[in-house]
Amino acid sequence: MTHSIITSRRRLIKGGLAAAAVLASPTVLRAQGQRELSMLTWAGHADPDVIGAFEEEHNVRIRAKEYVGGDQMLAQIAQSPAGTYDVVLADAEYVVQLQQAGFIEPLAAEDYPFDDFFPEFQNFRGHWFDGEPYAVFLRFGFLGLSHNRAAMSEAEARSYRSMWDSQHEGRIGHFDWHLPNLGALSLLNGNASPFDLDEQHWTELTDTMMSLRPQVRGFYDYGGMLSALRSGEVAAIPGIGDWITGVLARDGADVTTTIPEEGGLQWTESLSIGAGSKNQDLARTFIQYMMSPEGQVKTATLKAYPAMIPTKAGWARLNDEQPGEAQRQNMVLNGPNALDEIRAGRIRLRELPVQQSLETWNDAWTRYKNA
Amino acid sequence: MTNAHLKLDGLAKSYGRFVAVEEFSLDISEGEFIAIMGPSGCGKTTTLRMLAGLETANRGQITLAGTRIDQLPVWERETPLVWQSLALFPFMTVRENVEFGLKMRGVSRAERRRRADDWLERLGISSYADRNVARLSGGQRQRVALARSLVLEPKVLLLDEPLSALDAHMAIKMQGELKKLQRELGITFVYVTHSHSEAFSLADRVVIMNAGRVEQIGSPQDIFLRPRSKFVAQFVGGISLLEGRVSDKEDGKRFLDTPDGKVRLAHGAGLAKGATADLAVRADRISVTVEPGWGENEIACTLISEEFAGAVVNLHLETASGHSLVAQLQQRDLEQLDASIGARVYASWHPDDGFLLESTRQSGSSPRVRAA
Amino acid sequence: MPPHLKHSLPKAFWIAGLAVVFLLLYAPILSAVLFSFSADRFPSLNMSGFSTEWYTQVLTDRAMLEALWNSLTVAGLTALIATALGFAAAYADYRFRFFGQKAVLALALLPPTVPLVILGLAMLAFFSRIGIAGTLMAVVAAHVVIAAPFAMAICRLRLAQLDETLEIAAQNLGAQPYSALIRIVLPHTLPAILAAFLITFAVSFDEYVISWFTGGLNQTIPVAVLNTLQGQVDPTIHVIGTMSFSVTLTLVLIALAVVLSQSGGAMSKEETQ
Amino acid sequence: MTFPAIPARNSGRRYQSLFQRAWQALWVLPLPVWLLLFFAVPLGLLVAISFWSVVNYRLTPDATLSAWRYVLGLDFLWASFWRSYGLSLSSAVAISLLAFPASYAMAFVATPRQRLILLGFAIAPFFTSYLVRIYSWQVFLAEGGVISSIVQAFGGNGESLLNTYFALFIGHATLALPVVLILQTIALANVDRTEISAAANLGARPGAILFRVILPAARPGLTLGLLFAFLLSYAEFVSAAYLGGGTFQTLPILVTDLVRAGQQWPRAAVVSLLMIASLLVTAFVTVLWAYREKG
Repeated sequence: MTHSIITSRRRLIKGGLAAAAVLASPTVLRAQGQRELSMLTWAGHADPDVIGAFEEEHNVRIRAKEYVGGDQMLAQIAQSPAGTYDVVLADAEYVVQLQQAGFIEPLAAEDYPFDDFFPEFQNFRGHWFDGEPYAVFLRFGFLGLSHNRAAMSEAEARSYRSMWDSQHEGRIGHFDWHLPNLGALSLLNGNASPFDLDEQHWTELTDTMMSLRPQVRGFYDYGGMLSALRSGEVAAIPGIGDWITGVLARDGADVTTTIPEEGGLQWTESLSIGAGSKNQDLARTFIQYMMSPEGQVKTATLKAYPAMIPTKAGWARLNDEQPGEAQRQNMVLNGPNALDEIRAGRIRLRELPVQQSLETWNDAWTRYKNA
Repeated sequence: MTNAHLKLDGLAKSYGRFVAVEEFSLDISEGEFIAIMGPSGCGKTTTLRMLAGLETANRGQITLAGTRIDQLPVWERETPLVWQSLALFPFMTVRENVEFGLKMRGVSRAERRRRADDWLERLGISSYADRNVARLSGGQRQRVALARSLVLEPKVLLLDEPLSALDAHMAIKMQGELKKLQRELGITFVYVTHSHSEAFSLADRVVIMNAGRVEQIGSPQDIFLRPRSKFVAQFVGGISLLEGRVSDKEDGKRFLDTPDGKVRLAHGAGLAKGATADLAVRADRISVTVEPGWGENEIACTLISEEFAGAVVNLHLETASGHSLVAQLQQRDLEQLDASIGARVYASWHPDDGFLLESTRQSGSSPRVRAA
Repeated sequence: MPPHLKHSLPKAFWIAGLAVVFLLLYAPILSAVLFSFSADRFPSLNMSGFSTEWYTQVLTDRAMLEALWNSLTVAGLTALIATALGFAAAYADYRFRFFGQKAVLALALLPPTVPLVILGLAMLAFFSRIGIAGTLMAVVAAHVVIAAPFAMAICRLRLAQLDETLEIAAQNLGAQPYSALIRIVLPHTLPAILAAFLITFAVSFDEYVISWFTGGLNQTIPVAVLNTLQGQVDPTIHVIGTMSFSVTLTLVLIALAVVLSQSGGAMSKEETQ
Repeated sequence: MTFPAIPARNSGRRYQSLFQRAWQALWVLPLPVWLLLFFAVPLGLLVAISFWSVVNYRLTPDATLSAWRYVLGLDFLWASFWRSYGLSLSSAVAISLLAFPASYAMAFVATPRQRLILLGFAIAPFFTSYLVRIYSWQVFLAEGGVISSIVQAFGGNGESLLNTYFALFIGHATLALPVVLILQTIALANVDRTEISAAANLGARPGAILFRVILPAARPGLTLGLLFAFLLSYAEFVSAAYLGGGTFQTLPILVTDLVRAGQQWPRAAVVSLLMIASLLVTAFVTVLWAYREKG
């Protein structure tokens, strides 16, 4: 990342000129007859590296509203006039909520390369309602136990149980969201369907969680986890994955994510078309672009946080272009790969609680934090 | 007065339940110097502010040179005011302050400058013309305030205790200059003050106010020699008051029975027997002796204190009943008196020097005095 | 200054006090400046090298530049409106007695007490209903609400030092109310108006919660920082901090130079005491 | 004889009073109107939302007390409340104490010119993104960060200071310090110098001057500084999340937490209204106390 001073200075000057041009003529920029496509998305997905080529090819300007939490995303879409957002990128759990609240449009199955999906992802749960898809599965990742190798070895990380070790007292961190944390602990409790618990198993789960409280250092958001895990301030964080450790590893930090014996979770991000969008054709074209091999590789190597991708063609292109990254993310075509974990039944989908209400889980989490 | 130049007719102002001015009527002729005085809170400043349009009267009207002005907003009345605080504009030079009113009236730049310089010259402050007003002495600031108002050539100039910020020496000097200016210009001055010396030495007529009411209007001599009410007598000062009941006629003479003895009244006309009355005697008309029997009206007193006031001495006396009397003696007379503090002395005066306060004769009716 | 004024508090105390306070204020800024030139993505004491990479990235990012433009527009308009409204309210409170005077003051001081997360949502809900949600004007409308009380307080404090008779004296000399206001009240209040403009500008320029909710697709700089912090941590955050601090520092230095060069009048009063 | 009364021009008086009213309204009305429109109405909406319900993750107008019942029934609500209150109050007191010597120096020791320069530099950081400054603090407070390295060099154990009350306080101070410095300096600079000289002349020692003359005279301004520090810390949630590591469960964090239970904005609204109410009571009591007359 270190550039020679001269080139970087030249780039800097160029950048400065570009800046001056934009500042001097913001209205000119908007008056080039471009179409605009609005997108409500997690941060990082509107990076020029990802969408630049699409924008150029279709003479379109993608304007992204980046959110920092699914609930803020829902609030934003709920309180804005219908049609404000053409494309919505959301976690699979929120796709269900978006669909129920009527915030997204049904899609036409034939528009998207579902046939090219690995079979596991074709009829993805929570995306199809009455035989119609409401979202297209864009990318996914595994959640296990992320740890700083200096503080917790991979051998230790093979069980969530290690978090209770006395040497890790005050060294366990949490991502501040109830679903992945409770899901991981539910796996530890041996629940085959970690989010489908009867009253007794639910009580056991909250007991397990409460017993972990003395070990906990803090409850973090994205940025907080990065620095806490990197510095070794926390030894391990359950219920997160390569979307944190991959970013840190790329920067040379000695951190990784291990999927413990008890199993891991799968997070999923999907694309939908916002209800009432006036640019549905363009939105469809954009989703098609993101599902194309080119778009798939871009999203797999997203600077903000890397992820695995569901299309075979995408895998092929990634192995072709960036074999190292394909290797790192375990998306190799010939030989054992990430899909084996799913096929071996070690990976469960992260989803909304089935028998309890979402608020029951959230309450338990808030209570845990307050304990 | 048919040729009233400035006419105040039945002005009244109250704030909620507090009556600031009860009813004020006064006709002022052109070029007259009117002083309004009274203790603080008597309504004198409120009256002035109603003239300037800073307060809206609840009742009554004001006419200037035959035109009714009480409905005009402040900025349309031609009644500049010289403020107690002077209210010079701090971020302007002396000249800019003086030119301000002309500028507001749309006078051309050259004309403004000419007239301002003229007045700066006249008041002897032209050498400070470009100075910031913050860097002037009290007397200089006073002159700027005057110049700022006079440059407008008003028919009436209002002054609200304009000399109160100056030291005594400067105040006396300015008094003289003010009087001279007023004579030369022939402008009507309405001057509010609480200083006797300013009011009596400057004004053609003095208005004494108390608690929102006019107590007396008259020339300085009139008020000084013939206070009409107890309040005016006390306010003007140097007057001893004796309270008593009118007694029977004896030998065609009327007497007043006071707790300290019987004193003779000069004229008894119109006084009924048994009526209460206030007798006033000016301090300089009272003689003080160590032995009794020197005068017709004589009261035994105790000498309480001596107060030197230049060539004269004020002796404060107390009667047996606890009443205070004041006698004014020449320095020489005091030396002859040879009485020390606490000594028994006798105060006496000629019956003709005592006068009954007007208010006592109207007892029962309202003490309010309406101006002629 | 007489010695007893200086030494009611021991010298060691206030020297230490000044040192600690300025350390607290400037430590994060110095760190931002330092790490904005770091070659590493994450700040660390053993920096691997020097790089202007992140400056290039910020200056060539169209979204970032638009965010900057949006921020300048919003902060500029907010400062303009909030200062005007704040001055009007301060002047009204100073000059007039009217029904509900206390109520207006109370209403103006209420906004800072409402948690911004929830105020942001309520405003978004309201703005959607009146059809201005997602526009920069909505952000301005909301920012004026939180910024105007500051402007009012600053202007009111300054007006309290203005002799009330001056304005009336001007009217008494024939000035119309508007003319007396322009010639007497405004020159006196001008420093406070400028200060109010700067402060309200800063309040708006640094606000991200309400901007996120009501701005729709129009991103402002702090919203961009928030997104970077939440989704793509890298030293561009430090770059933005460094750049905005440089601009501020320049403005503060210019302001100081201007004020100090003409500090003959108002300031000397105290010095001569 | 007197002048015949000139008939009152009623129209004139009415014109004048109309003009005055319009002129006055021009100054009185703009801010209240703006606040009513863009603040009071959304605030009213907030109150309304606290009575709404959530159907299918969608906020739906309703008239139910369920959000109120739920929030007031939370067993940890009052613990959170008092924790929030206590943390921000102690931060406010600590910030005020910390700022006082510096404000004192600026008010009494510095010449007016120096004071202006110092205040200028004290305000400058206020214009630099608060988020950036909070993020930058992490470098100092984290394990292996500046402070822990220094501690280690002196033989300490170099523990991380993040997720401690100290870190939270640093965050609050970053937010509130400039405001407190300004308010305190103004308050102290406005203390009548002759009062101090009089006290010294009557034989008061430096300590007595500080506690019996300066502090009582500057009380309103100092209290306002304290109140502002409290207000800012109370509603703050960024440093609670970033520097406090979410370990300090305060009300603003509870607000964001409640929303996570599937769009439970009505409950968040209830907590917010509780916060607003407690802030108003605090502000009211403080202001009363600050301007209380002695005796």
